Amino acid sequence: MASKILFDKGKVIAGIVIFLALLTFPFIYNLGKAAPAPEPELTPKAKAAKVCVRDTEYMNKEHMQLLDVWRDTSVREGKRIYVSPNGTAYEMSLSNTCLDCHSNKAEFCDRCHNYASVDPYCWDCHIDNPKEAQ
Amino acid sequence: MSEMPKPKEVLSGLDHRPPRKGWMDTPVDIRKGMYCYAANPKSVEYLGLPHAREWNPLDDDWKLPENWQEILHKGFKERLDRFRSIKVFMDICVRCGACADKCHFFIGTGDPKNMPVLRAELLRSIYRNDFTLSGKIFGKLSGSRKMTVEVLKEWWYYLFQCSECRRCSVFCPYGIDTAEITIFGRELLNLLGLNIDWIATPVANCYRTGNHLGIQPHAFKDMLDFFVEDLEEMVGVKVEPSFNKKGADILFITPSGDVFADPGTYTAMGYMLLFHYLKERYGFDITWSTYASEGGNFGFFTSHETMKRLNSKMYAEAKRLGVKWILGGECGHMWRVIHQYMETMNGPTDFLEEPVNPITGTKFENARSTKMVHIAEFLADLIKHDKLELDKSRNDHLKVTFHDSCNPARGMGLFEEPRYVIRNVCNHFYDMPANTIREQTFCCGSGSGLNAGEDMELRLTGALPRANAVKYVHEKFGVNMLACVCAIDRAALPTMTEYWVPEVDVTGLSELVANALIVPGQHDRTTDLRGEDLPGREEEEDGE
Amino acid sequence: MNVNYMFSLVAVLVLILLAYAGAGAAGFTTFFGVFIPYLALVIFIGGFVSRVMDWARSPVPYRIPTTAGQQKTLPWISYSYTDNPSSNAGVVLRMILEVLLFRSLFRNTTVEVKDQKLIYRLEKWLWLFALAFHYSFLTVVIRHLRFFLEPTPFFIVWLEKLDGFLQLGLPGIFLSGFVLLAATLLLLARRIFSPKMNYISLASDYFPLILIIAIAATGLLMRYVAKIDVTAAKELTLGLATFRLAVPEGISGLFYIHLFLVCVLLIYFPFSKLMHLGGIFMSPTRNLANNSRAVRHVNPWNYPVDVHTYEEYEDEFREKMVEAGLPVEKGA
Amino acid sequence: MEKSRRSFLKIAGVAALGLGAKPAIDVLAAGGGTQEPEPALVRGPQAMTAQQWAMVIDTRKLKTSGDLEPLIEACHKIHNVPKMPKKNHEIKWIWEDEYGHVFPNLHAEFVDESVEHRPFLALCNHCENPPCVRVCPTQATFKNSQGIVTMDMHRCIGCRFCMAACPYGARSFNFFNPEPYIEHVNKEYPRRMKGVVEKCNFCAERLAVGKMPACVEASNRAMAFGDLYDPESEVREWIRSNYTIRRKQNLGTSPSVYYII
Amino acid sequence: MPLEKILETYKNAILKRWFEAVAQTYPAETARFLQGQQDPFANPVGGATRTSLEGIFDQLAGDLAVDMDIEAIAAHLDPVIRIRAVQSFSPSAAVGFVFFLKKILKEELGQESRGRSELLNRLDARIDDTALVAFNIYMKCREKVFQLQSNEMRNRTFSAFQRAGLVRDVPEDDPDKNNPIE
Repeated sequence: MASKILFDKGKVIAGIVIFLALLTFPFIYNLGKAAPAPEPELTPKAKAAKVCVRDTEYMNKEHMQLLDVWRDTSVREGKRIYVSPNGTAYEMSLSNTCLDCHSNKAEFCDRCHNYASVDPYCWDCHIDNPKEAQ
Repeated sequence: MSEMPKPKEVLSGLDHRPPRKGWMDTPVDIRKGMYCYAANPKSVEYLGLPHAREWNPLDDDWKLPENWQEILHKGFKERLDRFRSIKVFMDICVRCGACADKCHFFIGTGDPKNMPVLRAELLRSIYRNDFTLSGKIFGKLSGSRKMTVEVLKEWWYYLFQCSECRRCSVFCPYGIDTAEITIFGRELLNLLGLNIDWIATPVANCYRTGNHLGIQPHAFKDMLDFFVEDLEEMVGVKVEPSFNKKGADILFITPSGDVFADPGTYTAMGYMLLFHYLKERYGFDITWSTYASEGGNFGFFTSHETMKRLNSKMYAEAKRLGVKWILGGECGHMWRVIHQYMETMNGPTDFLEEPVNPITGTKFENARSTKMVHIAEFLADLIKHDKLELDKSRNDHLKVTFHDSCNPARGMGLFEEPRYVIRNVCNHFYDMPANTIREQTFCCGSGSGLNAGEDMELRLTGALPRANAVKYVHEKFGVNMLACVCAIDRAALPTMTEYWVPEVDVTGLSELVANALIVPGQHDRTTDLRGEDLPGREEEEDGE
Repeated sequence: MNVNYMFSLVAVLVLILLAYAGAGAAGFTTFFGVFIPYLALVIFIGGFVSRVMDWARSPVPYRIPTTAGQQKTLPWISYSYTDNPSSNAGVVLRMILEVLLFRSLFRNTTVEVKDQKLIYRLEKWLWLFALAFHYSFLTVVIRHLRFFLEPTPFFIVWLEKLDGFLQLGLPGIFLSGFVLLAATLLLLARRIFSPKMNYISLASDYFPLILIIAIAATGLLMRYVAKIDVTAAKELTLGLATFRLAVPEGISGLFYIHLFLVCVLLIYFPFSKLMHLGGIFMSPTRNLANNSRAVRHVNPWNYPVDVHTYEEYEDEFREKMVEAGLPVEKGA
Repeated sequence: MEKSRRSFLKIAGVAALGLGAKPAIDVLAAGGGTQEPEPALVRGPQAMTAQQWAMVIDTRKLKTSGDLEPLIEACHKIHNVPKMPKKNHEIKWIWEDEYGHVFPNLHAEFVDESVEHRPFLALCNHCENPPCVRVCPTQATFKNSQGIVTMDMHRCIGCRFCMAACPYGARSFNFFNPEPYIEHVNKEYPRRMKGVVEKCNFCAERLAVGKMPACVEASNRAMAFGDLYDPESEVREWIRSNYTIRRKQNLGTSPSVYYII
Repeated sequence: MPLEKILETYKNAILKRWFEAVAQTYPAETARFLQGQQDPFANPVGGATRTSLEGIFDQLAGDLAVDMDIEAIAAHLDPVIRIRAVQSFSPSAAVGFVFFLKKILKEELGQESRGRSELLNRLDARIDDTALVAFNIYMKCREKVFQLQSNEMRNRTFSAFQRAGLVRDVPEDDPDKNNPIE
């Protein structure tokens, strides 16, 4: 008696609707939104510098690791100078080196961080834009 | 056991280790003492069930019908369409192993195929092969296999080593119920005439005469009359049970085991004394039926259809006699059938009244549709409202523990009522350890039609976990009486205790109540219902 | 050596190589990045729904809850509201406990006799592993929504904060990923090393476990070791969710392996025991109230059966009944 | 394309090898440019070093609160130390205190009046045997190679064990986000967040670029600063030629701040 | 050191191996369960076996100068044999575990047993005696099983027949007492 009807129809359908709603949530949530991958914007100063402390591909993936190494060595070992592979020396300071060039947090940092839903607490202490008041 | 073991296997147990093989590669070994005899063809035939024949489980040839595989496949398919439980249970087991060591047969026999998960896998392996895509593509890797005579024999052997007690189901995260799977598997086996005699013959008898033993109406009455004499001697009052009485208040149905086998007979005498008391004191009229003289329903162990056929008598008789509602005696699977199946199968029950206890005025709300009340519920209500005069001290020589029978426990939830009754009729009550009672209760090892003589080893090993807990309270508190609310328990547990804990005897709830009951007009009772002297009361009588 | 888990292990390795060869060496990134995920989603949704519908096409003829507590009877006996529910509300609670807390697995207790006293201990390893596995998996899945939603909604941000509360390491460690890997490894070890579990386990038990282990491992590798370009990855995944397909350059092959394994899991899901996700809601021993005697349950295929009627009975035994003084319907 | 293909192969290799392949992972962790020379992490050229930085305060030259004020101000200003409105929320790196509090074990009923009413500067003593370092569960507080007891704010979990351990009360806890209470933010030095402990760091950031600590610089030679183990240093010179005491010396923490009375 | 003392020191190691060996007489999956599950109510077979083996060992390793207490040995043997008598063991397998002890003793005692052959022989003889007692108990249990079978059969039918008036009381002097059914 292979039946075509559903038993407990109401409950089963309700369950399936909930299941589908959960699964299709991303499609509905994003409906009509174009959300292209963000391009970090460079300040004139950064543009002029052409290179960061390391190459862009490395910075893209590893900047957090680099900053981690920086903060550790400067705070704990007292070494405060970073000589990059190409021989340029930089002060290992988020406030005074990184944010000096990339003083546009909203356009440079936040875009990607927001996009990737990463919320580091660097700026709780390190100043957003050291030069902005001057 | 018949084979002579090789010397190496006997003494070098230290080195000897059977080669590790998967369960599918281990053929079934039907062992003496672990199986029941094949169904008597006459019984199968009487019920009109298919493929009645003489066959022997130990023979190679089971004389199967030619198209037996087709029959099974069709039967399987039909049942998948009828029972969501089977379909879901076939699909969702993750083999987490939670059930594996919860089965009393696994614990007692040590046979790994008695792990509930494997018992179900025996059927699932065929399900995957016959009904799923992955089974067809991946074959053995997906855990599927083809149906062969070997597999069929394995099914038969292990499906009749399950007492449908549902203990594993309590622990399963998805509630997969091995009882459901066993019921289903046995239904399939019955399509091929592969029942056991300890089920088939009682079913045939019950169908014809109303009870398992095939006791004919006049003999049934004779037996109760026999109890009347006993009661007159021991209590000093003449009880007058009524039979097939039209217009009685209620119809009473209990398993016939209580009528013909000790110690169930004492429980039956307990009922009779109680009904006499209610009649004398409150004019409450309860009648017995010879037509529906069986509460137990071995059809439940055969197929849903057979269960329904046997069960139909209860409502038919209640309707014919015009009673208000039905009172049910102490029985295990009888109550699973009444509670979870009866009204669905043979209802609706508009010819009966919603059960009310006229003595206390209590409405049995939980039974308002099925209109059948458990005697423990009834007794608890009477005692709570102080409607029974009781002399607890008459049970003082007993130290009682209570065995929760599987079906009322896990198919109903009857835990407090019997304990309440026992506490009110006995002064010494001790529960067994918590993981062996209530919803975790261990089976007597003989349920679901396995209470035969020939599978004694199976029953004794299956009862070991229960016996072990009884032994504990016996040693710790001196418990000497095991109370229960199930006729199979009363039939099986005395054998079990005699082997494992000989100092402990078995009783029904109503027997304990009747022992304590002060019946109007009784003489000084010096014995219990078993005719045994009550310690401390026998001296006066000695003078005679 | 057990053919069941060796097969599963090899199968997962082959899948990894397939994704590596396909998306990496051969450069079929669109196939692996767009086509397969859509296919997987369609099969998953279609398969899941059809399986549930298939179950629903079979009725529940009898009300057969497993009662694991005192029934509701006389008003003065307190009953077990969730373990033996008598109402739909109780059933809902029971299901919640079952689905969210694995109530039944939590029943495992063990007793020891010490100095004539019983000591009960909870035996909860299975419960703990299972709970750890399911919850960490759920957390990981929800966290991954950040790749499919723009802007990332607040609840995911909260969940990430909670999951990363230890603020260890860089990138900040999400506990759930490690718990997931650890729990699946333990569940696998249990299957391999416990003879009891080994005996009952099939290839279809090992395969999903090993697959999930591989998914967790590749995920952890991408986050902590061989980092990928997250922005590019999100561009691809968000593209899937907005139907603006884009396969950016320079996404690591590890990403495609991870994505492919997830797709395989989704495709495998509806045809396997993983359907217990849906099945647990359909289990008649858990999702019904124990009120069978109070409310009649209807069986849609209840068909009439042969019965032995009273008339037939009396006809056979009338003489003996009359002789014994039993009342009869028709005069003898 | 060539490059990404190569890195792809490596990554796939790691995936196949599983998590156990430490060497392969190390190669990967170094990023794409294995041919490039390793970056170097070094001290700055003007950095001053010492085995154990120490300070001597000539209390004779700092007679009034007015003398101390600019020193404290100099420190707190460059380190973004907030001015909390409530006394018990106060954050302080260097502060003024009375004789009896600073030297409780030297206190007697009758003492030199000039000493008794003189205000004393108190700050972290940068002990050679610092109890606060021992109790820190995350090693946020540590003693660096120059003998400075300093803090790695990134690691502080706010458990405040160090505050309980410090006998000098040199540590303050941020019960609130300090930002609104900082008058002029020095953007070259980080702020702190709610829930961390802070204290004087002997101006480690200034020493690294060859500058003396801010308070010393502002003290108009009322304070000396230098390496305690360099016999030629100014601190040793001052200690040699004056009677100095240290705070709670009997506790055995061996403070590096000396007071000329 | 007297042999009894040595046995005392090795007791735990010997018992552990003995129990393992007995557990190995079950299928592998079951063996692990018997050894692993400590709850005597969830694992009555393992629990009873463990207790029995220890009791037997204590008797065996008691004062070797006097005769072994057969009654006590029997009391300790009873629970484990009672179980094995109804499990699917051949009679030899059901009682043969007693002999496992011989091999385990030899291996465990090793060097210690040198020069004590007389006492060791006596220990050996005790093990043989124990095995014989075990066989007696086994037979008693088997007889009990058969007796239970026939009792049940009789109880079920006899009382029913009796109450149905189908049984005629046997006169006191009737020689054919064993066949009460007409």
